[in-house]
Amino acid sequence: MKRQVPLALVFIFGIFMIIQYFVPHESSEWVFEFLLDWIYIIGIFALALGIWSLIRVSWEKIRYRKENWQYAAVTLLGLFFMIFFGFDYFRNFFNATGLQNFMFRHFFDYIMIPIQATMFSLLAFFIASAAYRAFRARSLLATLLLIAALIVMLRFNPYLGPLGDYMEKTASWLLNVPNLAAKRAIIVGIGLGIVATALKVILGIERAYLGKD
Amino acid sequence: MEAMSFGTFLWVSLGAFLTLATFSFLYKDNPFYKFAEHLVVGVSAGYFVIILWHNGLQPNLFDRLNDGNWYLLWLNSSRWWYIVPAILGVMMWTRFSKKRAWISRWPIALYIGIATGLAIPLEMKNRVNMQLYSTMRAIDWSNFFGNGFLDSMAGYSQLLIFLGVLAALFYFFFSKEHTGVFKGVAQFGIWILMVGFGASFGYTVMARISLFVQRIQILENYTKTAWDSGDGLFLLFWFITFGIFAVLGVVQIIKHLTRKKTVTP
Amino acid sequence: MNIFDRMMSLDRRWVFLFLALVCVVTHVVPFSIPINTTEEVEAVFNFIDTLKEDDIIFVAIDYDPNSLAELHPMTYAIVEHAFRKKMKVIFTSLSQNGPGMADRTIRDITDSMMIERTYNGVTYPPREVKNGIDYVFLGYKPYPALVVVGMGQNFRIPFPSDYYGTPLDDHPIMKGVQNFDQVKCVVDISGTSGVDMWIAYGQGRYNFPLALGLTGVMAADYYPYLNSGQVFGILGGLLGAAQYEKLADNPGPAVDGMRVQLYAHIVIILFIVLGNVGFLMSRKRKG
Amino acid sequence: MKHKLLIGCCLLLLPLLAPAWAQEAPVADTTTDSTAAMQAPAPVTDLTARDKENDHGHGIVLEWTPSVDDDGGLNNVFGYVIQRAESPDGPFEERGRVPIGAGGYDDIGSKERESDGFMPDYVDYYYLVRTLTVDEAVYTDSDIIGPVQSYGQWFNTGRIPVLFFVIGFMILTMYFITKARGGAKLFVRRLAGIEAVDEAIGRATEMGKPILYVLGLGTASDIATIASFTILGRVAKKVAEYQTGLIVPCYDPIVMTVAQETVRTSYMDAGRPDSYSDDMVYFVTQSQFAYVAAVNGTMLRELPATNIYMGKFFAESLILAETGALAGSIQISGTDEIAQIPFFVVACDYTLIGEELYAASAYLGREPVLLGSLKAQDYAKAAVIILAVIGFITINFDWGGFKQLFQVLD
Repeated sequence: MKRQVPLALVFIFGIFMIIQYFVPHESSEWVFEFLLDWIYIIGIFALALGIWSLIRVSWEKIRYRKENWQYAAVTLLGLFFMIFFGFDYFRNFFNATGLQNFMFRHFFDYIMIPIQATMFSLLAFFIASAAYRAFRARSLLATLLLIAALIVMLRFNPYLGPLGDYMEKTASWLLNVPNLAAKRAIIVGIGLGIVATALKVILGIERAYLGKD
Repeated sequence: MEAMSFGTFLWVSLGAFLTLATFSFLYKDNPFYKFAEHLVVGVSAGYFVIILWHNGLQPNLFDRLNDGNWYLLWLNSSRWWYIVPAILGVMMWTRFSKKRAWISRWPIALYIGIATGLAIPLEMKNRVNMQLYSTMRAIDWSNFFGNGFLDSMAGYSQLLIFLGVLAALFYFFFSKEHTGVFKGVAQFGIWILMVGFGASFGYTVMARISLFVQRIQILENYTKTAWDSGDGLFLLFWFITFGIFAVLGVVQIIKHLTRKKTVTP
Repeated sequence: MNIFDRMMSLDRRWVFLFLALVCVVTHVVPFSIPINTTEEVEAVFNFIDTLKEDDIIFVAIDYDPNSLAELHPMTYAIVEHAFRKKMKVIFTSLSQNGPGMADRTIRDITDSMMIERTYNGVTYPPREVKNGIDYVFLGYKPYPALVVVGMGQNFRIPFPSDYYGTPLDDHPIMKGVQNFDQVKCVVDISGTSGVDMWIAYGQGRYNFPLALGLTGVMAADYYPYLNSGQVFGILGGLLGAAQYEKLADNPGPAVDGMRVQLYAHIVIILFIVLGNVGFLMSRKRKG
Repeated sequence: MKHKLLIGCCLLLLPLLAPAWAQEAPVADTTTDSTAAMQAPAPVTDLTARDKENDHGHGIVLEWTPSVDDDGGLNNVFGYVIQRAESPDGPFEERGRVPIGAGGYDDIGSKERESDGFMPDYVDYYYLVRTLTVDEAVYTDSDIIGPVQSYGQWFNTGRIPVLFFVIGFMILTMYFITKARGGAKLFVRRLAGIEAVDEAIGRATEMGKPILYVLGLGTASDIATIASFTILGRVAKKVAEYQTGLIVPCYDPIVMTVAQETVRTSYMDAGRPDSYSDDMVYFVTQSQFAYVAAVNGTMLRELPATNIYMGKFFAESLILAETGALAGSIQISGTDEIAQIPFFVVACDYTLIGEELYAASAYLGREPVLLGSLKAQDYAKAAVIILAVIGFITINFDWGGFKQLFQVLD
């Protein structure tokens, strides 16, 4: 029951989905769409487990006064208020008016968006520091990496004068030729890796995800 | 631009404050960053609860069962079969109990079975079939040397792409040690990979810089709003928002300049 | 720790600080940077620059707000150039989410015509650019390919009336203007494959001079059309827009954007060079 | 020859139809002057209609030879309108328009019964194609064709190449797995990134600091994440043996659930079930950059000895890897997200490139059965290389037949 049934389920549904791909008929499509709905709905129910984990970890920080416990309270407050406003002060559970709630929208626009966009923009700095730290001519491979990156970064530099034109051409060649070849080879390899791993899962050879006992 | 109400301005100030707080992470971990980080974790988790409830469960489950009655377990609904995913979802919750946690493996097994079965033909098609198909390409022999300097449409470039793909695939062979001729080919493969990585790294820099420019623009607009309003209260809040970080920045610089030089071992 | 070791192992916060300073300064302080112009952009500029007063050009604002950042500067630069030289412009917007944005853009540009400006040594007095006399905005219709073919016959077929509902014949600008034959050139500014429609059904069938304004990512795919002469010029991405702004002596958002990009890239490259000089020198010392 | 005859017949029929047009649409030209004397164009010929193959039904394919006046003859064709009716007498409704030069149209309806565009299967339809001129009032209709019905198929012949690949790969995998089960020794070369995992765990033990394992932004339905579970299992077992700490912040609740199960099993296998706690594997949030903010904070506060990133990563890859480097951690990464590999290569100490991630899950387990699939992967790769070479040679000798074998039609 604990192990055999799940393995059988993986096998049956996996094989069904493979066959389904080759059957365009409406009935196969209907089952396909229904199953995708399953995945979606299971995922949403599982969110309760996630939220519970978040609450428990934060609460234990507060309870045992672990380091930075005050901030855990900020998390819990943020979570609670967002849910509170999203359900329109717990008045509208079953219609989406909560999404139009003033506070819900403002929390989204002025807390979530600025912080997330700023987190994203940190990439401008990290791409610079990564380049400084890692682009060293240590070995032949590192040098190739460094030179290719430098040429592409110089592609629109007007201070180079006539050399700039060559940089531009070299850069677009690097992007269209070696880069394309590298990507295509990686894609093929990944494709085979994915299919192999998925087959192992369906055949029940790889079962780390199920746990034991 | 329309004049902004003071209430909206306060919200915008909050956004600006949190933006600066997040940027302060670049200096080091600090209470402002910790505050922003923990706040956004809570708020975004709550946001997803609401979005998945209103835009996920409601249309995909509740609306489909809503012509049934709860005391009949929705079995009289016109689409009663949607009870199945609901039951599977509830089975996930057995993880709250240590003893019954194994039941949750059933929905997980279904989930993974469906996902893997879905992936096999699709990935085979998109990543193997299609790529193989486009690798078999006729080379423009009449234009082998191309026009001008490094022409990517020229025959030699197309030939290089083909050879590059093969060599890079050779590099990924697991069952053969890289020795002899094989080593040479694999070496060429890794060169192609590295040049490709370098080029795509360099190419991304522009897009990343523009992300930062957008944040500068947001702060610039915020400043403009405050200054153009001609309202003392607006300016006060603007000063507070920027002032906190400015003062702390200066303090850090002074600390840095007056620090005792210690010899690091 | 000698100087070379130090060059190699700078605290990354210096990198952050320099990059931030450079970005902020170059964004806030306007100064000019040299911009290399390329043939394909010069071709577009020269074509429009040599047209006469009252000549009509056709500008298709075929993008939606998603690719606004890259393509807006092109529209502004080209249309302002044309209006300053007292040409007339016919606009369309064949992207579903585009017309509202295009309408605002046109108003923005006509507003800026009310200010006196000097470009390339010529002072242009303020003038009022009027709907119906100096320009007409046709708007959006579905089936873009058919719309393009239809306009090749007569603008009135797909667009009996303009975006604001005025019949085309009520506009003085449209007097005697039947189709692309009366238009000096078409400039399609687009962020999608809708460009193909203009090349195949427009230029291919009616043989008008066609220029393209494309996003940076797309531009490379359309150079073959430049070689074959189907397209007489291409503006690619922010860089293309900045070149046009430079040629028109009207630095705007694209030049501003390029200034930040250029210096940010230089800062990063300098740090890479610094690290490598340190690395190579210290390796040399150690032998 | 046949075409010309047909056109000739149609032209003969034209005068008969003329009065009908006059009634239906009086030639009233108010807007334009250039089109006043527009002559009616020749109709399209050879119109055929059939069910669209390899689909779920609800689609009919129309094909025709464009009017002789399309790019030639009178040269006044503007486009074509496809019209459909449920009886040959009409009423016909417009289904779509195509520009000049087009010789076909797919009339695809919705399969949803409730939708407006619903197009039932097994219903007789009649079609005609109207040749338009720029003058709305001047056009020519083709002959009416029908009846034709749409229906769904049970096998998609366009996907046969994929079927062959999948079956071939399955056979290969099963063969090597059986061989491995039979005790055959399968050689697999060493991979630096994978060996680094073991070293990194040892280092963490020495330093007495935890290991941070990030499963990425994938869900449990991404195969990269599933491969990552196997690696996590391996890492967790070592961690349990050495009694080092383990931190696994999760982005997806199902991934969290599975990861908890995996880690718990590993601790049991290592004989230390009591050291395991559910708090090692915890959920953060389902929002990309909020998750990154939290993981960044964790890195700087817990200062893990080693960060392992395995799974699906997007723009955040570099933010994580750079922060990790700042915290002084050894970093090992692996992803199948191609756009992110360069950033990991640049910022991490070891990177598993693309398929090496999948190899790692087989390799680390060191179970011969898992290695069998790795062999299958290699042989498939060899097959791809050989096919590519044959295809490349044949196509360059102007024989495209071999290449066409691999074309997937959708």
